[in-house]
Amino acid sequence: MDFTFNEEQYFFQQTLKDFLTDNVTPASIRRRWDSDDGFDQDAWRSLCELGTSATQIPEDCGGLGLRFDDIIMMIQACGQAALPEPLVEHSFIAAPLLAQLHASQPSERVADILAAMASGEAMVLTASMINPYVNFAHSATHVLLQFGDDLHLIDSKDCTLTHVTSVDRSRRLAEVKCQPNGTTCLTNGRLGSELWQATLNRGALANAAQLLGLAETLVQMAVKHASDREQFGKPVGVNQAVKHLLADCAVKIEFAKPVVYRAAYTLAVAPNRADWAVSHAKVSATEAAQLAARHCIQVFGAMGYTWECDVHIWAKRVWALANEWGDVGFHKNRIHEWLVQPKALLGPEFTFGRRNIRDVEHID
Amino acid sequence: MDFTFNEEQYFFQQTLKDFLTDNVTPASIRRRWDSDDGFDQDAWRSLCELGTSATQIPEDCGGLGLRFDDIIMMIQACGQAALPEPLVEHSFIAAPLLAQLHASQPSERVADILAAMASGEAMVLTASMINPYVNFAHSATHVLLQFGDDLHLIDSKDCTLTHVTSVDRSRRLAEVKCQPNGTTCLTNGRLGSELWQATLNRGALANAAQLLGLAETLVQMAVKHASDREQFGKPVGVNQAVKHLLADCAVKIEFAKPVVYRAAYTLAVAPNRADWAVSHAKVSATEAAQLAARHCIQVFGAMGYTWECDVHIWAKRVWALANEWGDVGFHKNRIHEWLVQPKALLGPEFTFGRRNIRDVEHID
Amino acid sequence: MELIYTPQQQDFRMEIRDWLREHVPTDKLASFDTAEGFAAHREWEKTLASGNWGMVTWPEAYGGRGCDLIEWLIFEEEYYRAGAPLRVNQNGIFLLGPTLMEYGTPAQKERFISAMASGQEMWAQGWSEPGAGSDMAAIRCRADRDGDDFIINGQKIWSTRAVFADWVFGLFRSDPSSSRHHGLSFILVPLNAPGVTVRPIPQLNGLPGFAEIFFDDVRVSAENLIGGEGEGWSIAMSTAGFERGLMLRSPARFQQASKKLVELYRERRNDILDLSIEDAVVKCYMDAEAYALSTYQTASRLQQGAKIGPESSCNKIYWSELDIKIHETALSLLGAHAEVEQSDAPDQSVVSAWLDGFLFSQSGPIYAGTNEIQRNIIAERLLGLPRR
Amino acid sequence: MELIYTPQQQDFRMEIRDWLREHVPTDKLASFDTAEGFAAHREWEKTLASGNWGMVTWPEAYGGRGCDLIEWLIFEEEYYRAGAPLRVNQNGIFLLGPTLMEYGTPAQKERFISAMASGQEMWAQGWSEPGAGSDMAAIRCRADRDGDDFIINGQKIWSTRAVFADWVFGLFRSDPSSSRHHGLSFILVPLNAPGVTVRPIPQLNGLPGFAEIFFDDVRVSAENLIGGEGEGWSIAMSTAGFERGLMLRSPARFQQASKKLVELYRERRNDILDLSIEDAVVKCYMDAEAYALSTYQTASRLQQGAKIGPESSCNKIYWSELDIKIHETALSLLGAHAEVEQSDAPDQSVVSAWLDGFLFSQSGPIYAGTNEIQRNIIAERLLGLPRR
Repeated sequence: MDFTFNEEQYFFQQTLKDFLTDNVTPASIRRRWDSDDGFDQDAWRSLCELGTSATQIPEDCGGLGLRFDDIIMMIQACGQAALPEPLVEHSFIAAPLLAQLHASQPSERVADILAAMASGEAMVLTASMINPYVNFAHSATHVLLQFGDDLHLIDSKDCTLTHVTSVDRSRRLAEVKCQPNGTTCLTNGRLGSELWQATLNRGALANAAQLLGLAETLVQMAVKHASDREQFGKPVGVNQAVKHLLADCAVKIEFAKPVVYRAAYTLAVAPNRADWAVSHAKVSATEAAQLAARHCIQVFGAMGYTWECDVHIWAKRVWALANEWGDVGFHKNRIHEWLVQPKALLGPEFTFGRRNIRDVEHID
Repeated sequence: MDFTFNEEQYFFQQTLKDFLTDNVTPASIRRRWDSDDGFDQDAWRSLCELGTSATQIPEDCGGLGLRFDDIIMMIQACGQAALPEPLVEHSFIAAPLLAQLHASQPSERVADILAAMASGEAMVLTASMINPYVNFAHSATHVLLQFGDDLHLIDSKDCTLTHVTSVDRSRRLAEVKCQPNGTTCLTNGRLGSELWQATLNRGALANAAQLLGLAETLVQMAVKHASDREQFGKPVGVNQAVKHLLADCAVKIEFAKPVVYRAAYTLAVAPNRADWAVSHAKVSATEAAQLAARHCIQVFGAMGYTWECDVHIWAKRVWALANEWGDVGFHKNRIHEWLVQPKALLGPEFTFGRRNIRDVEHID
Repeated sequence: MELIYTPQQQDFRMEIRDWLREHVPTDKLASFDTAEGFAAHREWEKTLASGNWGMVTWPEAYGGRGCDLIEWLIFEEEYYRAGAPLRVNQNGIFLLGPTLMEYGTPAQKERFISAMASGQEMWAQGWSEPGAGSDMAAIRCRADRDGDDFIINGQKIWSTRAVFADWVFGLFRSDPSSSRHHGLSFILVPLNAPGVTVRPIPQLNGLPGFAEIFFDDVRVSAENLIGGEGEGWSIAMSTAGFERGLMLRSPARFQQASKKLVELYRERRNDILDLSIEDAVVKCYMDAEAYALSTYQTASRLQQGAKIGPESSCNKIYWSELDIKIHETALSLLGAHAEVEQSDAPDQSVVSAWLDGFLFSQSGPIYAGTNEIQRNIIAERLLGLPRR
Repeated sequence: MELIYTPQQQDFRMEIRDWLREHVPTDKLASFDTAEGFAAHREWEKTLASGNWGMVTWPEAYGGRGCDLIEWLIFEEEYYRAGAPLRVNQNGIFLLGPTLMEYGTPAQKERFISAMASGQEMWAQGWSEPGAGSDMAAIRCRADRDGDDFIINGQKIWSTRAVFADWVFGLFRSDPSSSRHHGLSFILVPLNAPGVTVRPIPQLNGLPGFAEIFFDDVRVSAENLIGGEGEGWSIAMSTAGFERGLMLRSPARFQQASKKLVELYRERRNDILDLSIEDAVVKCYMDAEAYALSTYQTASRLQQGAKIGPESSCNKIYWSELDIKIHETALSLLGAHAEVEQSDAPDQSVVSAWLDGFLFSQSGPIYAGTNEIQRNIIAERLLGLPRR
């Protein structure tokens, strides 16, 4: 039993964080907003060169073959920076979907696309039925389409995109329409169903980790503002009301973290038994981030309500990611359904599941 | 359209308030706790002499024939004082039930009991099916029993009481068992059903008004404590955190008041159409009072957690009254059921109901 | 207590209802934070004025109808029921108007109130300055007396509607040796005066809902001074009282929004929703109604001669938190579609309206005195807790 | 990261489980705030000690088992799972014990820790004084040095368990010329010493869970001084760190309570319930689990040599609010029966337990530093906001 990250995991996170701090600034994000496609090719290329796109790709396809708990803090770092490019969608959602397929049912076609993803040659996004829109579909080379239990790999030039405008200008959403057929189908049936279930969970958890990162940055920004900005001759942060607004955010964030990390571990070791852990993570991180957005705007006062102030770059991302890959209602309902089952194993000894307990009498 | 009380209504309230301030002190309440029956005969006699027991009794039965909105602030005053004696149950719940019966179906028997209630000779309590227990049943001369739609008047010596201990020592609860029969039955059928429905509403609203009064006193006590008690060389009340705890209570109380008063008016003029107004009042007042109890204990600190400090006299009354005459769930569900009806008249013009609007197209 | 409208009040309601049915534009106007939308809303103000509906509580002499507060509430109820456009001149009619009515000279009333009620002149407010947000007394913008004029220099910020408005009212330091809330004057300044520069500030939705105003030797006549020189603070406090108090956010606004929320909920309640959604919908509807009841109670009291006190701070907290709650709940009901600002979907206007309302609701706990400051006021002035 | 127990840890769990199955009393013991219940709980402590389960993290030499923190968590999980009695000596084992382990002399450890672990000596704490609740540095209770003794005079209040305990530990002013947190000493005092008077203070449920202690020329040996004279403050702060930190409220307590809440909810969910109840039940279960996960994370970090920092203030807020929420939700489920403390009904023990737990939960946000003070600490020490 060891609930800590190792040095390598911290190193991955720190490397990405350093890159993002230097390269993805509020100013550069605003430049993307003013551009047609919202996409910074240089940043994308650098991120791929950094190896981020290879982390979840098996070693035999030219990747690093890392586990989901190895990279969860990297996703958190993407949230901290409010990175617009769909690195999370490509590297941490689409790639592990194909990697999981490849592990069950190896094929040259999948190996090739995985290798192209690792190098950054291909950019692959996921069109799951739970999401009405795909972010940055116009920049992708391929789309992984859910069609019932089927999994299709579709060339993006065979897709029709209907663009919609998100409240978060960093997101470029489109409805994706295309004609899946026998040649585009990678798998289906029980395996397809399992892959999509695991993908929903990875997507939800990836959003949870980003929300956690977004919340952290929002609180940092508010702390800095409250320390610098003076009213009535003192920094506004000396007011207990301001302190407590931010302390409440800190408490929520502190207790969402281990929930997110536990879910990452569960997805890594038992992807088919991760529903509860993932839903818990999505709900906790969303609530923490929504509170942080609200309180951070409040601490900034009128400035927090302006376009010029950078707070809304993060706040709007929170409002958008909250509802992707299942909103809070979807995830709370999954937990509720489980809790009301008489066979659910509840109680302090089951924190880490039944496989840890020898004399379980009930079987679920 | 006039949403103010008149001088007479204020006078009734003030008279009762003055009496209670002088006679029902925390010390005298604690003396009741130590007594066998928890009942102060002298206080009861004085309250009846003051005319409080006659307010809801028709003039032709020796009462004052006041409306429910005339006396709603008197009920609030009972809450402010945390009065243990069942004045509310006798004068403002049992009496209007019999008065309403008498108005629809006059009888000598009911006139006699109403007259006896007005003078204080009889003490009548209500055993509604919504409440598992009757408060102070052992002190009553009669019990009004709900049995389906039937309304029975039963001599208390024909009742079997099973006492239970409430967390609020001022309350003396018992399950009441008795044998209703043809001679005890006052009415039944449609009228019985209407009477019990109106009684449930009066009971719920009476609790709401008491909860409002309890909340007011709790906040007053906390304000006094926070102004007097010093920590770190200053009154604890200078801390913004303490201020905001109590300000939040004040906001809830301020907005529960008009809701309670509106319900009292509705019960007076349209007792059969008062469900929504009453449930709204019960929910709002309960939430205000529960918040006041929580925050008041918090402001008092460790003292607020002791038996010696008077805070719990009020706080425990809050916790008890919250669930009598329908808990918050019961009342929220009534509102929810109404809101989801397609024919419900919603919107700003219907604040005071449809009878105020001429061109209502829908009929409910 | 008599919670029923008189026949006259019912007639009045039907009169407004009929008039609005005929006059409210069928298509939603563009936001008044765009040039096009501002012009359209200005036209609407003129239309309202043509029916003497500009500000019903004002005397007929100023284009009003001499209505009492209950009639005003009825007007507002019908106004929101009809889905009529937002009031682009709210700074004028709800804030400056009542101030002029109390402190203006007959000439000032004549000059400004009528133009306001008739939809001719639109107003911005100029309270805050950089470095003086919640601390309104830290004003540095100067108005130096020069004969019959003032020369104004300095800067205002968070001035709502200033981008397209004609005039601004605000506080200026007329006594250069004064500090804090002494030596301030309440002055009206035309925004087209030489030396005035307006820099739009886009808000959360990208539109310039407020602005910075720079004053560079701006000369205004002392006829534009409201009340006495140096009396600005107490006059402004009374204006702020109006803002927090009865009229800024009429209950009908939230009742209409909560009605729409209930309708949205009825449509979607068979979907998989947040477990807390039923509770939130019921709470929003109840709270909007409670706010209406409270306002009727206050209006009744005021009609009997009472004054608005610190309980107006309770109002500000209540409606601003209610507004957020209503819109958050609506976005929960919309789920993954909630983030879409524009699309070609047929029900997009519903989604956009909720989203824009949600963004706007974020400002509620901040402006007109943050809710933290309101809680201090409640604690100290309503409850009597020690100041320090 | 490896969130699976080792075979040794699984064996350890089974060993505790078997032992508890045999030894936990079948009938619930009376409250340890009664004389009878205190005696029964003292007996239970002795039973625990007989199996070397008194405090598993302590060295074997002191009656412990030299367990690490993960094993301690496993022990706690099984302890609450088994419904074993509350620990009457928690002041000793969770607060004073770790303090002695860090600051005690070998002789003191020998003298006090073994007696604590073996269930022989029960401890009360003596932090607060009248007029110094949250302001712990305002201590006036004196300990004047007199040769090899201290003479203690003054008063302590809110001393938990003091009514029936054997000893009290606390802070006393040993330098009469000092002020605030200087010149304080951490001293152990036997409650049967001449000059000690204990006045019980009944708490919300009527039972004397704490007391005032009056010291009138009480003579104690300087052997009872922990650490150096005048070093009391920093030692006490470290004790308070334990209190807020890992060990005071083990997550298993809340996980067990939230499990019971889910069971109560399953039984009653077809009744008419508060619309928010589903949400509340789910939230309670999630939050209890989050608290457990957070504790495992902290325990893992500490095992790798990290120290508990200001995040322990987050713990205090989290578990105390969770405890209130769990019990409020349970009372909602019980409806009109929730207020009943005693009756002859067959399921009364369930109702009473929830009600008593609810009353107790009210103290959570107050003791061991109010949650307001914890929020200050988080804001200033964890987030770095300016102090004043």
